Amino acid sequence: MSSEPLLSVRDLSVDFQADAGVVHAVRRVCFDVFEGQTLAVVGESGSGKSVTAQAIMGLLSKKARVTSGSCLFRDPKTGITTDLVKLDPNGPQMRAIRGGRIAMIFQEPMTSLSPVHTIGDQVSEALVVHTGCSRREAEEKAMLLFQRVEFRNPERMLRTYPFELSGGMRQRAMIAMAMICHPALLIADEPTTALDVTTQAQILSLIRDVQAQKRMAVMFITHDLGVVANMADDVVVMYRGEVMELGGRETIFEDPHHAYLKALIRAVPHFNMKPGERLKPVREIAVSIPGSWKCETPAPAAAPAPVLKIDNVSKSFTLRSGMWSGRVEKIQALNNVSLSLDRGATVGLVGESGSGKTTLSRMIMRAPGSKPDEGRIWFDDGTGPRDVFELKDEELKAYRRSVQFVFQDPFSSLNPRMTVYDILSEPLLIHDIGTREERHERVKSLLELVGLEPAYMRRYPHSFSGGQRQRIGLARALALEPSVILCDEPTSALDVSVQAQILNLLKDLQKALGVSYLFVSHNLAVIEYMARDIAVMCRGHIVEQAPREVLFRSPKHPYTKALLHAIPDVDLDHPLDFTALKASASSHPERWPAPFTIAPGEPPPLMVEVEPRHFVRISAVNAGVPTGVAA
Amino acid sequence: MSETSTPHYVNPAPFDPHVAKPMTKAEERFYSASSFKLIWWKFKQNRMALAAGIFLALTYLSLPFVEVIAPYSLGQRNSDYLYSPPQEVHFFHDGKFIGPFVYPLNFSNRDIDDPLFPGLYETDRTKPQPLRFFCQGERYKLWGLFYSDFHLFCPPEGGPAFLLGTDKLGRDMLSRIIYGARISLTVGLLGIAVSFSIGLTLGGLAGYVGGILDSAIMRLIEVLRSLPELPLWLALSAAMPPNWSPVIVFLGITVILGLLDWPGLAIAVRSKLKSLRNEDFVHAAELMGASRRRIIGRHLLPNFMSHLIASATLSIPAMILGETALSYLGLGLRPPVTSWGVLLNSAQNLGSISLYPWLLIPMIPVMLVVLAFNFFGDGLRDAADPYH
Amino acid sequence: VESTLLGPLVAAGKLPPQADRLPKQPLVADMLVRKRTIGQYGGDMRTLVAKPKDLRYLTVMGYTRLVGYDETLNLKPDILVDVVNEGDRSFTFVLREGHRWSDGAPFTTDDFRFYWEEVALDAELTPAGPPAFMVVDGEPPKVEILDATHVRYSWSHPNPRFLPSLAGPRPEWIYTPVHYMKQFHKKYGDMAKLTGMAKSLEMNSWAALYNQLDDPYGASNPDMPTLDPWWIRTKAPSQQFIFERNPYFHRVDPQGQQLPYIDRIVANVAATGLFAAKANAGEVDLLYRGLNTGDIPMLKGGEAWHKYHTLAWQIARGSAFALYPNLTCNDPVWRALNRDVRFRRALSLSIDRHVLNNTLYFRRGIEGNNTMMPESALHSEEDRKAWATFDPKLASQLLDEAGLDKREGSGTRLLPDGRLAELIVEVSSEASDIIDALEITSEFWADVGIKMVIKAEDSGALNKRAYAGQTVMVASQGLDNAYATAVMPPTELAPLKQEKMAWPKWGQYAETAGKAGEKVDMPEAQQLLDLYSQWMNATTLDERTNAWRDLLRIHADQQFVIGTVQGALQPIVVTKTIQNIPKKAIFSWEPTANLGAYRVDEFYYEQKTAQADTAP
Amino acid sequence: MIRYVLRRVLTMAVTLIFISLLIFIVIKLPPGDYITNQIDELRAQGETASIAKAEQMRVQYGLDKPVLYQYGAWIGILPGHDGYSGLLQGNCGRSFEYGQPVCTVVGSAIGLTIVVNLLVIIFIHLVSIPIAIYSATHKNSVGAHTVTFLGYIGLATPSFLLALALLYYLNRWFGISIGGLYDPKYANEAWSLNKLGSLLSHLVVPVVVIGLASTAGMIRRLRANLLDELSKQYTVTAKAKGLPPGKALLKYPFRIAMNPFVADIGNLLPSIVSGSAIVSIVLSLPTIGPYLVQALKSQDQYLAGFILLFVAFLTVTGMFIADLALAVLDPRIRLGGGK
Ligand SMILES: Nc1ncnc2c1ncn2[C@@H]1O[C@H](COP(=O)(O)OP(=O)(O)OP(=O)(O)O)[C@@H](O)[C@H]1O
Ligand SMILES: Nc1ncnc2c1ncn2[C@@H]1O[C@H](COP(=O)(O)OP(=O)(O)OP(=O)(O)O)[C@@H](O)[C@H]1O
Ligand SMILES: [Mg+2]
Ligand SMILES: [Mg+2]
Repeated sequence: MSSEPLLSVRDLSVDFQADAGVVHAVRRVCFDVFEGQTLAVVGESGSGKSVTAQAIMGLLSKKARVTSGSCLFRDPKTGITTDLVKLDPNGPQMRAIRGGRIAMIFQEPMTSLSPVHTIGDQVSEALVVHTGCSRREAEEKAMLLFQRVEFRNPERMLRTYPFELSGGMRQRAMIAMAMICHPALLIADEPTTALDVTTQAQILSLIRDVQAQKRMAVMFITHDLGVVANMADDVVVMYRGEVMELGGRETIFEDPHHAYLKALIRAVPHFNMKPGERLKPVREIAVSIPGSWKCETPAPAAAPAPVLKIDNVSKSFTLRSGMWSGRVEKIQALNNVSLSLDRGATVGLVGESGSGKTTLSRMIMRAPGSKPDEGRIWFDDGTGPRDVFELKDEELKAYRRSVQFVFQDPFSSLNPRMTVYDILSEPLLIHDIGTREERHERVKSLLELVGLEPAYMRRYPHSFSGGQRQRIGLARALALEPSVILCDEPTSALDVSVQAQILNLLKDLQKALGVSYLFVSHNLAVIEYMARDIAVMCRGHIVEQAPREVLFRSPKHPYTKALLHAIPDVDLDHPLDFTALKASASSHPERWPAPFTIAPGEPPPLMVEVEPRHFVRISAVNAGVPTGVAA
Repeated sequence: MSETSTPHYVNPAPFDPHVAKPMTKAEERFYSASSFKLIWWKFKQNRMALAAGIFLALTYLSLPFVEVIAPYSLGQRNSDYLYSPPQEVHFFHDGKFIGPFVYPLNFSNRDIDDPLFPGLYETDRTKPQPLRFFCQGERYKLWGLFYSDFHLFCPPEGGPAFLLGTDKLGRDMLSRIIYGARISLTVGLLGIAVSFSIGLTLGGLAGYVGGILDSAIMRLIEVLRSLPELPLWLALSAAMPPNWSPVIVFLGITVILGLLDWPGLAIAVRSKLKSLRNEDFVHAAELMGASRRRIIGRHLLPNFMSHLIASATLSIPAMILGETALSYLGLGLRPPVTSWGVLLNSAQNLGSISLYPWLLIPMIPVMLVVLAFNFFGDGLRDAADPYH
Repeated sequence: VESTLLGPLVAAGKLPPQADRLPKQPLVADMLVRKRTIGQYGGDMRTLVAKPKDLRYLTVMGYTRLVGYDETLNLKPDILVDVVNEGDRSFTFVLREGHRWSDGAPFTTDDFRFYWEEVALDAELTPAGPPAFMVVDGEPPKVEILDATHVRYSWSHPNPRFLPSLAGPRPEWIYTPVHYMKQFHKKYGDMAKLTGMAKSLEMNSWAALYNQLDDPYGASNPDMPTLDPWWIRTKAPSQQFIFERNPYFHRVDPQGQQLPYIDRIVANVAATGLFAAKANAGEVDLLYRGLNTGDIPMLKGGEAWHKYHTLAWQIARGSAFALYPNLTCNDPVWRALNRDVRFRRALSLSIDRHVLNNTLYFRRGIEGNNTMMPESALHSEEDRKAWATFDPKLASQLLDEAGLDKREGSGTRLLPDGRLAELIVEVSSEASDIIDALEITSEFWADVGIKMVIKAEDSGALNKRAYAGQTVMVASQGLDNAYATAVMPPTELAPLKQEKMAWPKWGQYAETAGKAGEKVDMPEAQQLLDLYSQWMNATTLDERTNAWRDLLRIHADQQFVIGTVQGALQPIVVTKTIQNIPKKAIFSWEPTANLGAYRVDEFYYEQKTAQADTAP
Repeated sequence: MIRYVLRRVLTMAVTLIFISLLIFIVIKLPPGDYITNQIDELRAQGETASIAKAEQMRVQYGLDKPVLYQYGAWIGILPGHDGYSGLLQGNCGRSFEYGQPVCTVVGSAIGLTIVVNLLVIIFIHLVSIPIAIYSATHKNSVGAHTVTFLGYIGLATPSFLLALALLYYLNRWFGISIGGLYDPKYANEAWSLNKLGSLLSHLVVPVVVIGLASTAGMIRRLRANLLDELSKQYTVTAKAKGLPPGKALLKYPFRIAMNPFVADIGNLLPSIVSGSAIVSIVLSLPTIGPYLVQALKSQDQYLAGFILLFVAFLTVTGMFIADLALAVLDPRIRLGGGK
């Protein structure tokens, strides 16, 4: 290990010239990143992690100014040290470093990719620019990488457009884009938030492999302390733009000093929580639900019928393979999925990235282009079930009001031309609720609920951090006090403390108002904390479904098992076994052991109840042998 | 591998998770302002745009009072001063400041041998003639209601003041330009209003709703686009009732121009909306139950605002000058109605380029207005741009 | 001496020498009498046309007629060597012996016979029968071919229109190159071939084909031989049309040199809007079309850079700007007013012609009625002044008397039926100078309580509206021929033509022999008709002169057409090196055929190289 | 995709037929026909002699038949004066004015029109794209304001005036002859280097005059769209990859900003023919525009109809191409509205 750091950030401060005054996003931050090592950056949402990364890359927005400090980068190839802050951000020197020597994985993969260029083009481009190799070679390399980031059909991926991909897939494309040039320093801004734990483990191991081979340094921004425990050599803890605590992994986890860090570690959800135990955020928000909040009394929680019933839905997408060829490729995004959501209950949905979770939620929302090929979705507001896709006019409007959706990608779901106030008051306007003043009040209280300052009301979405945007999206969903909320990864961009705050809020709302949640998340601890029933999805199938305790206690399906294995633990004594993970073929239905095997061409697999309310999907060929399922 | 020598650093500052920094007065004001105010504040910071806005506001406000502002009336001729060049306004005579004045023009003898060559005007530098301000001049009827003879400024006693020269009939160009503003600045806006409202609505529907509606609108556009405008105009000019006043005729034509003009805009709107309608934030609005109108108006079009503002500011000169092209086809405004287009139209000959360049002066107000609209539009665009 | 163009051909034996090409008795131009100089051969004369159709104006300029006017308006034989006129009833034409068409074929009385028998009398080619000027009271002429050089046309009644028509700017061709046209006639040609040809040109009959090819006026057929000084060598469509000298032209200068002097006329196609600019840039050698009085200063200005003169000729027009109250308009109230002589006189008296003259015509016009020019033998100062002074008081009084004695608040008079006296004056939108004049006139009329509404429109639309009786008043130019002599038919002064905006319906009636339009039902107008037939039947020049004078007097008194200022100027741009063009002259369509009567074939370039680009 | 194209081609055909009917009706809208116009003109010039001949033509060419019948004969679904010979039979009809088949009349003009207008289009794009990019990336700089101002001069000057002034000064300073496509002295000469040079020098004015009118528009709109795209996150991504600024700009934001302009191809094609009509008339360019206006004014119906139908054909094709191009450029737009 060389004693000289690869990147040395000293006294870095960044200000934003916002409309209402100066925002000090980063204040006198210092840290070092060493060759072949990983520096994890953790901290509160909005604490300046991404801004620091942008400052290093010279990609700050025009409104931002580096007011002090330096970022000394020593290129291991040439040994030359440059101060990145002093370089012309568009000059050739900076360009050579950017992408080639320092690469970055952006926090929001959706908006970071150009919508009109293929993934292959965008990924291989960096290689062409920096190494001058041919297009063909670059695509070849890209394909290899695609394989390593777990794309099933790497060749196809060259020709797909971002909008055809699931959130996780886009994120993996970003990772491939950053890694393709073998940079000396990789800045990864929450690179695995949209990934299920098994895929996440693969990515982490990929990073570690490269790190080991090429002595790549990694600056890893994340909220997942489990990931930190598994990956980091050093850890920086940030809070409101300042470094709170900095040290080696062991020091940080075993000997935390700062009050914030201690509180942070305390806020991590874990698997052995007692029923009814609450998470402990750094700041608890007293969720006072004012009486005026509710316009209607909640439907009686005791109503037996489920609010939502999904009945054997299937959905496939047609992918175009080139402009002119008549050949079409079909992707089966959902396959005979059935699910029901009781009033006032939470169903957790976990599963592989790209397994159809978002597609399912969008279908429930009756989003454009999401009509199921088969099957129906029933909604019951207490007056009897109704087919969602047959709702019209007033009924539809009422449905839109009672069922809300939290988008997986917060940024793209916020209109860039609307201020936070406009965004949050829009649902109220649409449904004609309240006077101007009342709406103003409501927006203010919504912001407080999700832990944002009301002062943010007049800012535009682009001027927020990832986690802040996510909370805006959540606040918007809450604005209409819906009876059902479909949360597609609502806390993936939040640090554990704010996450705890939000989860507690959702629980409180459920208790007070009888809201039902369909909760999609990759974070199994969060699912465990929130959900009563959990469904596990893989490749468009629900492979296992059971009450929370049952699932975690006795998973039956090999995929579920793999998933549970891949959870990174905060405990330093339980590191992930990357080699074992790599060997497992958890997400290949054809390779699942006997009763679970789903081979193409076979009759559709069946759902079998192995114990009360515990369902597992097994191949129709073995339908008769549910007992063969080992615990 | 994890044996690092990284020193353990702990921030020594006291930590209280609950302190929120208090808002300053200015911030307070900012956060409680309406979006409109925000845009206005941002707009105000752009000096160029502000100046343009003020200029436009003043121009439009002055339109009802052109009779007061113009020193001469619209048709007033002075047959002793045909094609008189502009008279300069001076302030100092013999080195003495005596306020704004002009030197009288004298028609120097036309060349007797060649009476056809235009006469030359000589400035008599001995007799300064001060301009009069807030004075009594020619009588006029304001707004068709009452008579007055009050003018902002008048020519001096005993001589003319043609600050921008005269035309072939000896009419004061300055006054004609001032009068011309009335029609040029108002009628065109109407056409833009018509074309924009149709273009945005139909283009928006085609782009957002798609399907059959889209093809129907596109076919309509195809037909309209292929419909020859030229013969339509020719047919129209024959069909216009003769006793319609030329202003009404022109008004009608502008409306028709607007009616024919929308497809271009509609196509641009449609193509942009087609790609925007799949954005998540549009879906988000849909899933909240927003109406089509709201989605198009609040979510889609604002994201296309820059293009729209640019198009609108570009249509202004097109409308002001549209008549010059139309008059080739026997349409458009004709004397005695006066607009900038008419003035320029009558200047469209070599004579005004080679001998009487001041007849081209109406281009300057056109330019000014066009640039003002342009800067104003830019300012608006920037003020509405969250990234700016 | 052979011309530059033909010399080589003669030398090569492709063309007989000049002496053999001329008729036995060529027309010797009296150039010396007219103080012209003997010229030299050579040069291209560049001019402009707006479209191929306008090539006919070059035919006009060539002015080669059976009989034609000279500069002083004497009617003289030109192609003919002599005409024997017996009381306007019988005309014997004597051809020049040895006269040849431009392709060398002899020009004989057979060419007259062919036209008369096979064209004029052929129902397919000329369905309407022989042209109107050859028909007197429905009677066609008796045509006798006396020998190869003598042909006689005779009627039982006098036909005083016959010779003037033949001398018109747009001549009546009563002869045709039989040797060329014969092949297209069904009687002589191969019918199958003819229909095939017609079809390939998308025409459906031999007659259409024949009529299309027989176009001596439009100069659209380079194959058709001509007698003119130049003949067209280019076929449309083209951007440049070239006329070359006719090797067999019949005129010679006093030294015996065959005319014309100038070898070629090069007519470039350009937009009318650019004519003035191109003239200003010295890109033409001779141009008058498309140039207006108002362009003169600008053209003069260009003389400083390019070597040309701007001549300004008096236009032989009754009035540069005249108003035509429609005596046959549909609106009964306006019709009654228009027919009220007090109304017409009042309108005339309220116009301050001096202002118009000062403002629009460089103060050089002659103020007064729409009547003959002072240069004309028929001119009378009284006719010019009658009811044409500026007397708004009298005008007001007359209007009151005419029943317009009530006024609305703003001072505009009310019509007898209570409508506002809003007089719509229609004008062709191309006539910008007339629109200017109208604008000024509207002020004068406003002073006496008549509100003028100017309606400028496409001239085609304007004509249509006028013929349908929809116009109340039209503004246009005055008499086309204000430089008339008594031998010229006074057609313009009597209600005979529907295109005269004072009486379109009466004109229609006369033109269609009563099938359309309205019969003249106003005594004063009937008087005009009577005077016209008096002229037609007159046997002496005196009688004709009297008829003319009476017609002019009645016009002045009745103000059928309200004239204002006479003597607009026609700018003519001509390269400095062109000689023999008069500095001052009278310009008209009829009788001078624009420049035709001034014999363009006698113009020449001072030096042979002079026609090269004149840019400094 | 192929089915989509086929379907579009079919609808195109239907639209064209509909348009052709519309065109014919519009042409026939003004009262009277070519012959009446001709007669009016003859009469106005006192050429009464030719009137009867003209009348004869009316019957010959079926102008006395009802409008719909004339339409049918023109298209070729009804027998005309020489049987079924209409557009469908490949017969464009005859121009009354020129006395020649329409194709002969406009044939040479179409070629020139395309040359002139292609040059105009190239001029517009060559001038406006760099300026737009410059003024978007150097927002509010003096340079950007200056080019904006220059662009607006073209916009705020009536094209005829601009043309005249340019002609006048080009003639005065460089001796370039006024109007036309080349110096008249080359009119009947074969193509040579000199003639080509003359052609090029004469094309300056029309190209600049026609082009300037649209350049400002293109600059402003492109700039506006670019400014929007420049603030998008994917532009940052491109920068983060280390792309040179020029490439990053052209490949990403510029390409998306061009979308509305690609959609406008439908407009570009027909403007090749009709857009410059008035300027062409003014400058006496032998392009198709003047023919069209002249034909319309004199109601030379088959000539006008053919040109208009040609324009319509270009419009429809242009819109089709635009649709395809847009789908290629922007995969978010799926063809066939397939939902
Ligand atoms: N353009 C901007 N204008 C004003 N403030 C900004 C702008 N961009 C970021 N900020 C503010 O800077 C602070 C730091 O943002 P940053 O994106 O670095 O947070 P983060 O640590 O990455 O948070 P997260 O974990 O939620 O992504 C936030 O409070 C944010 O609101
Ligand atoms: N518009 C589309 N066109 C084509 N394919 C699509 C489209 N949307 C989704 N898919 C495909 O459907 C599958 C399921 O996508 P979905 O977004 O539901 O995954 P997900 O479970 O939400 O994954 P993640 O956790 O990564 O967000 C993916 O393979 C994706 O490529
Ligand atoms: Mg961040
Ligand atoms: Mg998803």
